[in-house]
Amino acid sequence: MKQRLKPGFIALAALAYIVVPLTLGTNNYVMSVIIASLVIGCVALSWALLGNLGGMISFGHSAFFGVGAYASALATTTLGLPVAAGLPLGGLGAAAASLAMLPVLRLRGPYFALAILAYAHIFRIIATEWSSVTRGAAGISGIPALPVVLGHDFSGKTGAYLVILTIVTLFGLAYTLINRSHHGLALRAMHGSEDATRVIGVNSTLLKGAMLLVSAFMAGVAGAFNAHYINFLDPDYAFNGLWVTLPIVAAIFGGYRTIAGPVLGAVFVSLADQLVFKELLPTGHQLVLGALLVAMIMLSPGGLLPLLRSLGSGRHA
Amino acid sequence: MTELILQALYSGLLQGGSYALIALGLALVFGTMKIINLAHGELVLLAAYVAYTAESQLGWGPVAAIPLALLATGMAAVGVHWTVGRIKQDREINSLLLTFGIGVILTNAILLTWKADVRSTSSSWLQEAFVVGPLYSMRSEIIFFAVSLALLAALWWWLSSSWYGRALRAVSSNRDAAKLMGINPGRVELVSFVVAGILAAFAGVALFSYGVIQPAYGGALTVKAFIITVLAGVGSIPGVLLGAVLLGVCEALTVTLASSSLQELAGMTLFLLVLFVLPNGLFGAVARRG
Amino acid sequence: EEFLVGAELPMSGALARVGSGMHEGVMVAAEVFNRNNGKHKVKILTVDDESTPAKAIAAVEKLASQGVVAITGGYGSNNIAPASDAANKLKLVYMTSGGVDDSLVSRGSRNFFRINNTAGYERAVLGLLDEMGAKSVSIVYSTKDATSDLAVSVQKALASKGVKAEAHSFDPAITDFKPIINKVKLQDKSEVLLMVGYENDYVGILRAARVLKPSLKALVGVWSLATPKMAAEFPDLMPNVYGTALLPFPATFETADGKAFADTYRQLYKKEPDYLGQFGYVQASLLFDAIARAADKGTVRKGGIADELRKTDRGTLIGRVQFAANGDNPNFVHRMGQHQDKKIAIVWPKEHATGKMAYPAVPW
Amino acid sequence: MLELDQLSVRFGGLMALDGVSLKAGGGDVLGLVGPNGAGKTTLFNAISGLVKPTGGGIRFEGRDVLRTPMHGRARLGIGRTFQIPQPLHQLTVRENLVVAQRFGAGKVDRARLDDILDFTGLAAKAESDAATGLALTELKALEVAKALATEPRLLLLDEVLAGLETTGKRRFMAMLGELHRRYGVGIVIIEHDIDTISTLCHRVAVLNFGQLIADGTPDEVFRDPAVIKSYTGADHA
Amino acid sequence: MLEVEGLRAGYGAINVLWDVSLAAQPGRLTAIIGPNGAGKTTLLRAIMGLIPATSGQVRLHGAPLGGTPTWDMAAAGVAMIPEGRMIFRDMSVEENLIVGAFPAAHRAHARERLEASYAMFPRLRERRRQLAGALSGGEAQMLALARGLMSDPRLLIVDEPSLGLAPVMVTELFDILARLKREGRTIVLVEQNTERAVAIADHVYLMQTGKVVLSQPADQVSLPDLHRLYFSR
Ligand SMILES: Nc1ncnc2c1ncn2[C@@H]1O[C@H](COP(=O)(O)OP(=O)(O)OP(=O)(O)O)[C@@H](O)[C@H]1O
Ligand SMILES: Nc1ncnc2c1ncn2[C@@H]1O[C@H](COP(=O)(O)OP(=O)(O)OP(=O)(O)O)[C@@H](O)[C@H]1O
Ligand SMILES: [Mg+2]
Ligand SMILES: [Mg+2]
Repeated sequence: MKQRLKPGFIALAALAYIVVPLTLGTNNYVMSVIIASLVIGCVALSWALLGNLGGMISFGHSAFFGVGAYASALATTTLGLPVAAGLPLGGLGAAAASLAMLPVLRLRGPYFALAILAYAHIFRIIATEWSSVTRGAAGISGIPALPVVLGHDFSGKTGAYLVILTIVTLFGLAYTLINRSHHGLALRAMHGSEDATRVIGVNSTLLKGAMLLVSAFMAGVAGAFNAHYINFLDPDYAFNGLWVTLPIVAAIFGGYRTIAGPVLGAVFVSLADQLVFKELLPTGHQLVLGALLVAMIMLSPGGLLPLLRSLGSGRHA
Repeated sequence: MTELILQALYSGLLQGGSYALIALGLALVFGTMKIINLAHGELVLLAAYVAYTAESQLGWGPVAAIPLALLATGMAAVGVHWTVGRIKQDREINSLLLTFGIGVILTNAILLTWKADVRSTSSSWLQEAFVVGPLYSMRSEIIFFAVSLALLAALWWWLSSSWYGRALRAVSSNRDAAKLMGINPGRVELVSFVVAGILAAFAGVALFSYGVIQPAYGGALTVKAFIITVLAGVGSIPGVLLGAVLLGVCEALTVTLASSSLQELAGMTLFLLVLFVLPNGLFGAVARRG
Repeated sequence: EEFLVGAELPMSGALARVGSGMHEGVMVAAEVFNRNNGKHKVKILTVDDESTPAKAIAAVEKLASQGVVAITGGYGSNNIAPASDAANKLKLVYMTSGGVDDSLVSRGSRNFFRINNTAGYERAVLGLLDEMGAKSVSIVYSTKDATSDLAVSVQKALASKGVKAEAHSFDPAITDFKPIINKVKLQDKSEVLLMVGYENDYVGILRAARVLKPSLKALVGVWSLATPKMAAEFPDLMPNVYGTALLPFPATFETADGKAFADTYRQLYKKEPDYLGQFGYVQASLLFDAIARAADKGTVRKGGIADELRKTDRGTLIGRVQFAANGDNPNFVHRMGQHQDKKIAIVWPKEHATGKMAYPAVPW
Repeated sequence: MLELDQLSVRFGGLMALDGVSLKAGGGDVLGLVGPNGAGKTTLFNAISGLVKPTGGGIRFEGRDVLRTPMHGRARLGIGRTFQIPQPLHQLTVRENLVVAQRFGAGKVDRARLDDILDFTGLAAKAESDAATGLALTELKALEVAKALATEPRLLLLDEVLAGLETTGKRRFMAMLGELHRRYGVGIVIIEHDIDTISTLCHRVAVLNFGQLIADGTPDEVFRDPAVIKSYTGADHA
Repeated sequence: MLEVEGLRAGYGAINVLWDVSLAAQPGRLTAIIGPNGAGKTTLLRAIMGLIPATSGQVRLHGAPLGGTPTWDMAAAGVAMIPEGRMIFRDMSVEENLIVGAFPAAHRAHARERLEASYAMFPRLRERRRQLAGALSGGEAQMLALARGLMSDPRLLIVDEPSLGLAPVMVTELFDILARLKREGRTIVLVEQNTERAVAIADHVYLMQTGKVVLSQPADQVSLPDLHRLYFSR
């Protein structure tokens, strides 16, 4: 299985790193849709990691996304740090925010999902009300763009694309490593019964806490990237519910138990929505997206990836 | 100051009643099937828009619109049930995405049908003040508070004492065992969805009578309903009322004693605090371990 | 010659209502322009920005890739800022009336233009309050960007004039306004209630006020309040309420431009025009004129549109419009209307007034 | 060596355990018997940390473990099985054991894992999905295997023999005896069948309504009239 | 009363039962014994329709059941008392019992049968308000048995009822089974406690790896032979 995926992965990477910039690099609009989809994909990956490994379904990933965005935006505007430092700082900021959430680790299922959502709301209100630091509802504009490194301008579409693509790829690899480790095994085992894993010596709270931190970091970096890419931020946008719903849709659509699934799901859903459905139905095009989702769940509940796989094997057989 | 606080408590209580009404359908489906119907807010909104159409096109008052709203949400609920019933694996998570998708469809269908305008009832009778001593409210709030209590009581009785209610809980507890007892899970779940649809219809008409509606509003309704359901403790109907009133009162007091920009903050903080003390909600049962 | 002009507006999401209202005005402007200008034609390409900044940027980029010569639209300063930045990078003129934030014009963008601003709203509100001679004002405002901006500067201005001004901000998510109004009633005891929010907020506030009946002398709001739609839909909430309004209702369009707008609007949309349509119409008309002039000079693709816009000086439905170097319209002053007998009378400023202001007067 | 001192657990109005003092381990096989609902499983739960005692103390190898979290107690060497088997979800049988070994014993030793699979008769099912592909008794065997993989010094077995066919039971008992001999693991086993207990155990403790009513060699205990009455319901010996 | 013919069934791709045929005579107790994993539980699940049969037939009173949904079995007078803890964990003990009388014809008798259940298992009366999920293993087993009897079944299918019961309760259990048989009910019993099962059975089947390997009237069964068969795997 793992062996079979490898050539696929290399082909995909080549496609993403070489073919896409060469063929689409000059089409600003398509590139911006793709970049946006990768941002969603990054959050989707972080969400799926928490769901698949931590066994925790979160409705509040916008909390991490928003905190990451604000952390990096403030670090670069107010403190004047370079953007390259801002991105990891965004991740760390989100991870630090997730420390405040450690008490929710003892909650289960929907209790956990909503507690995180409550944090997202609280963070949004803090960002609105604490205007001396966050500049309140007016938001932060003029956030520095991605820098020029070694003569390569990353603030352009292709540059930004390569940056977010690399971020997503690195996170995907990190996820793979965790997943394949014994810790990954123990984490997945916990879903059925946490007691059962604890009595064999697994410190489940610690492991779950670690996953929350990792997931928060990933979503935070995505938020930070987005802030520097859009150059603008306000509380409603940074903590928007869309940063939860779209990634969830993307992750489950692609197959949230897989690693490539959430990212591919995000790319597929965004491209289909923006490039196809929006053409067909300029307002209310999400209706088609909704219908597609419903059809997907009824036809291939495991997501896009298993569907493709079964189609593929069907053809070979 | 006492007058302010009294009014805040009263407003919070009434607000709680309306929250409870909105949450009830979601709590029912969640409590009996472990399915989070993310399209619930949209069902409520659909009923509200049906009431709007009845008022603006046919000149019917909100109360007269209830049967129409029931028809609309009832059918929509059957639709949701039908799709949820097709899910073969990972029901809990897939139903989440499925109902989310249905919610998206409904939101956009509402947007396309009724446009983005803000709507509310134009009946002035419902908006008149209803005054008891120092306490002020609208007639519509009082009426639907009473409706909310009545529906809560009815639902509570139905779930705890009727055969269907028991069957519902049995199915959610252990599907195979329920079949062995002669219970057809598909059928009782359909009933549960339809009842949730009925509750959504009442909630929608109520919303139209004392509040304003907009197509994008459904998601916020779902979140509110969901928060109350969880605050209550899964499956607890009295918990829904208690949780909703607690939230309403907490919000109203925040407005009065601090600022209304902190209202949401206070509500969410209350929610978290309750969960930290009672991880299974106000009335949630604690399962045996080992 | 036919020119493609982009309209980037929220047609879905939270701002869908205002976005589609403004879009109607833009479409009317195109219709009128194509009918009157024999030489050039414009064609509107619309892309929904779904009320979010990232989609707004993408919308601008999409329009650019389709070959538009300029962009009109945008609603909400927070969507307009990134979208107009993107347009500026692509050297496209961005014309709007949907964002009043001051930061929009302080960025030094050469291609950004707008016909209205916070200052114009503030002047109108303050002028009205001044005329009323209000001694104490309670300001109830939404924590959103544009609303809190306006509310805070009005509060400052009032305070500097020695008027007692209490401000209460509210989260846009709230629905029950009784606790706030009760504070106005029992604590502030103000003469005037100033509401800075959106339609749904006004309805909530006015209902709460009608129930609690604080001893006010007037209720004043800002945009989306003194409109025919509100008069028709909430007949018992609106009487005597003030709000910003460009035109009285029923509208008496005196100028040829105004008549053309109103007739075309009714013809296309089978309803009475409202202020969003008017703003959309004005901004788009000015843009189309500039395009036509630039086309005559052959400078459309060479930055000519921006140059032509800078030379604009025209009387419009919203008054005289000129553009300063930063793209702002320094002449903009809003007018205040009052709901009277299911009609709307302009009551401030004096020179445009169509009726006498009823004061003190409340809806109940 | 496990020492319980006046251990009590209360559920609402019910005293599930009422001042139980008991020593176990130290190379003994201790049988824990008693009528249904006597508190046997609750005793295991308290020892392994699933249930918080309302009173009393627990010491393991001289150390107070009352505040040690569940996973800490497992790492100290207290292994247990669940009366209702709880396989690890989404994992194969082998992976179940890998996790137990890695986290419970702090190492991965493939050879020993294969040993345990053989020992518990699960070798043929090693690659099956643990949660969905096993019959009840296989699940019980997996419970034991998991506990063994953590290399416990004290093993708490909750009705692992119930439901086993006679031959399987014999095999399993032999296995436990061997375990005890080979690794010096102390065993506490809950079991209802008196014959089994008599063959397997050096000592027997009897619980009734949360109280310890007898503690001694099987011969002594099963001659005690109080035990006979509470346990077999018969008045005759 | 119940006839199974050439039944094949399993879980997804895994087939467990290989052409199983057996019959339960009315008013008799039929015991099915066999080593662990032989497919006894699978057989009972297939009879009840909880898992689909891939081939073969189940007949009740001579009429094929083919495709009758599980929930119609109760009204037809068939009850299965499942192994393990298939109780309604988040309902109270009493509610569990009441749900046992769900088929319309039995609802009116729910109260009196409830009393009978409590008389049978006083332990359950003590725990009546408690959530069933908090019961001990043996208590849960009693509850499952009592709940199955709430619909006064003519055909009773029982899967390892003695599992986890203390000796005094096991004796009690077999007394109850004997009484039910005396009342004229048909019983299919899967039991690991071979001696006691054979002692009250009328007919005995031995299953091994998904097949029936022995069918004998109970009085002809010799326990030593039976155990030897077990070994011959
Ligand atoms: N979480 C709980 N809440 C309430 N009561 C409980 C809880 N856990 C156990 N009990 C009760 O405590 C008593 C002891 O239960 P326990 O499981 O320890 O019995 P046991 O001796 O293991 O019985 P069995 O042999 O039937 O398994 C039982 O009556 C049970 O109903
Ligand atoms: N849900 C399932 N999915 C796949 N295989 C299963 C499942 N349940 C049981 N099996 C397999 O089917 C075979 C028969 O299991 P079954 O439970 O019918 O045995 P049994 O005779 O009842 O055994 P026991 O005495 O242990 O209860 C076993 O090999 C088991 O591993
Ligand atoms: Mg027990
Ligand atoms: Mg079995």
